[in-house]
Amino acid sequence: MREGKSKNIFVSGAIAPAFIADSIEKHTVKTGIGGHSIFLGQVRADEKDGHRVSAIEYTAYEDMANEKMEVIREAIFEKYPLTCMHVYHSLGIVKTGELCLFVFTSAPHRKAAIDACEEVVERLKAELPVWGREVLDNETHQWKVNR
Amino acid sequence: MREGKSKNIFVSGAIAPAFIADSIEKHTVKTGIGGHSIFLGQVRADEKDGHRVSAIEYTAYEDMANEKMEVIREAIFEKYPLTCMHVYHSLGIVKTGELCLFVFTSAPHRKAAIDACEEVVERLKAELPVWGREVLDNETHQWKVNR
Amino acid sequence: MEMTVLLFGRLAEIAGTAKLIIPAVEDTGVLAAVMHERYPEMATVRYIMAVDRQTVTSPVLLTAQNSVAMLPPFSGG
Amino acid sequence: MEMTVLLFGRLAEIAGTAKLIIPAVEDTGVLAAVMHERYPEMATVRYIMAVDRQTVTSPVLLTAQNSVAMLPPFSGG
Repeated sequence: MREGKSKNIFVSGAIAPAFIADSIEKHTVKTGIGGHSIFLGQVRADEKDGHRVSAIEYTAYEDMANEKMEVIREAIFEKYPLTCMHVYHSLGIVKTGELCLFVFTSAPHRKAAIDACEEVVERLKAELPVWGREVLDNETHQWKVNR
Repeated sequence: MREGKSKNIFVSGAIAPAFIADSIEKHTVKTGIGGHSIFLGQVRADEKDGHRVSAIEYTAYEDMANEKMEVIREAIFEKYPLTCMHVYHSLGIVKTGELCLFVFTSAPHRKAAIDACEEVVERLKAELPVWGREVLDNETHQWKVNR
Repeated sequence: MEMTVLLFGRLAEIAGTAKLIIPAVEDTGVLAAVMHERYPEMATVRYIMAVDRQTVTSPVLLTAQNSVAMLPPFSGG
Repeated sequence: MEMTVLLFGRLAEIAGTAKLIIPAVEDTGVLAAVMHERYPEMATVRYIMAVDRQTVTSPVLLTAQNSVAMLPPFSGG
């Protein structure tokens, strides 16, 4: 993996539904596609010690995360007959109810798109150096723990 | 299952990306959701005996399909801890590159949303009385076969 | 007494209509025989029957009140 | 000779900065010891080190050219 060659998966703030619609729309011309699988992460208003999460502030080791994502992308394309794959992750503040992750896989047949999407979600949660700082409604915060 | 009580899953023609964006947007207020899984079926320009599919025309036994979908919905909600689930299927002509199926599941945690979405897609393809008539670019047609 | 038979997909194409009114028959087995006689091509097509929107796998008794449908293999999605 | 250490998540919070310039050390083991001495709270935090954007699980030699980072458990998505 050469440095500086990776796509940038990060976007500032929440991912807008209109952005997702645009991404979907762009695949109309790829008439070999039969199925798309999409995963969206949404910030949940969890309760922590009696206080409610009002937002998550994401930071990342961006260069490393983009390089890691490229490794994952190559492994996924080797494993599944995909037509394409797109991943976007928020940085900065994302409020509860807003979207922080958008994984989008497309393939001629549904099985590849569905399996690849799930695997990408699992791998990126485990492997990408990204951190979520949960902002609570009493102005304190705590670091998110993935389960 | 009482007759006439089922939701109608059918929409006329292709499913627009903007409609999908609207559906996603509506979930912003459901702050208990942590993940959404979406499957989209797209009409593929398959080659059949030297001719290319230019569209699929869908017909359905609508009352039966909606009742069956209600049975599937109840089974899925019993099996997975979901927040909500939406299914839309096209009727009539859907051109290649356009979307004919939209399955959308949401849950507090990703696993339930992802597994439920996949199971709904598999079940509806096997169990809903819907038929696709592939229109070929030489004006002939043939009946679609699910694999 | 008459009964209505709904036809879908290729079966509707063979019959040239999605809805047939035929003299009432006693069960789904007889119905199949009647249909095959009227539309011999139907005997060559794979299909199942639904009575009141439930698929049936063995012959069931019919009354004119039942809604009967002939369903080729599904191909939605 | 100096080296740069990138800090993330809770570790950046403990140090009050996301980037530290420290006198060069010979390997990641010594770096951890230096950091724990400077910020005792770091010794109580779970983290891994990355050298040139690759995580390392046992101590590796360092030069000032390496980019070193200390990474708490990931929690993206």
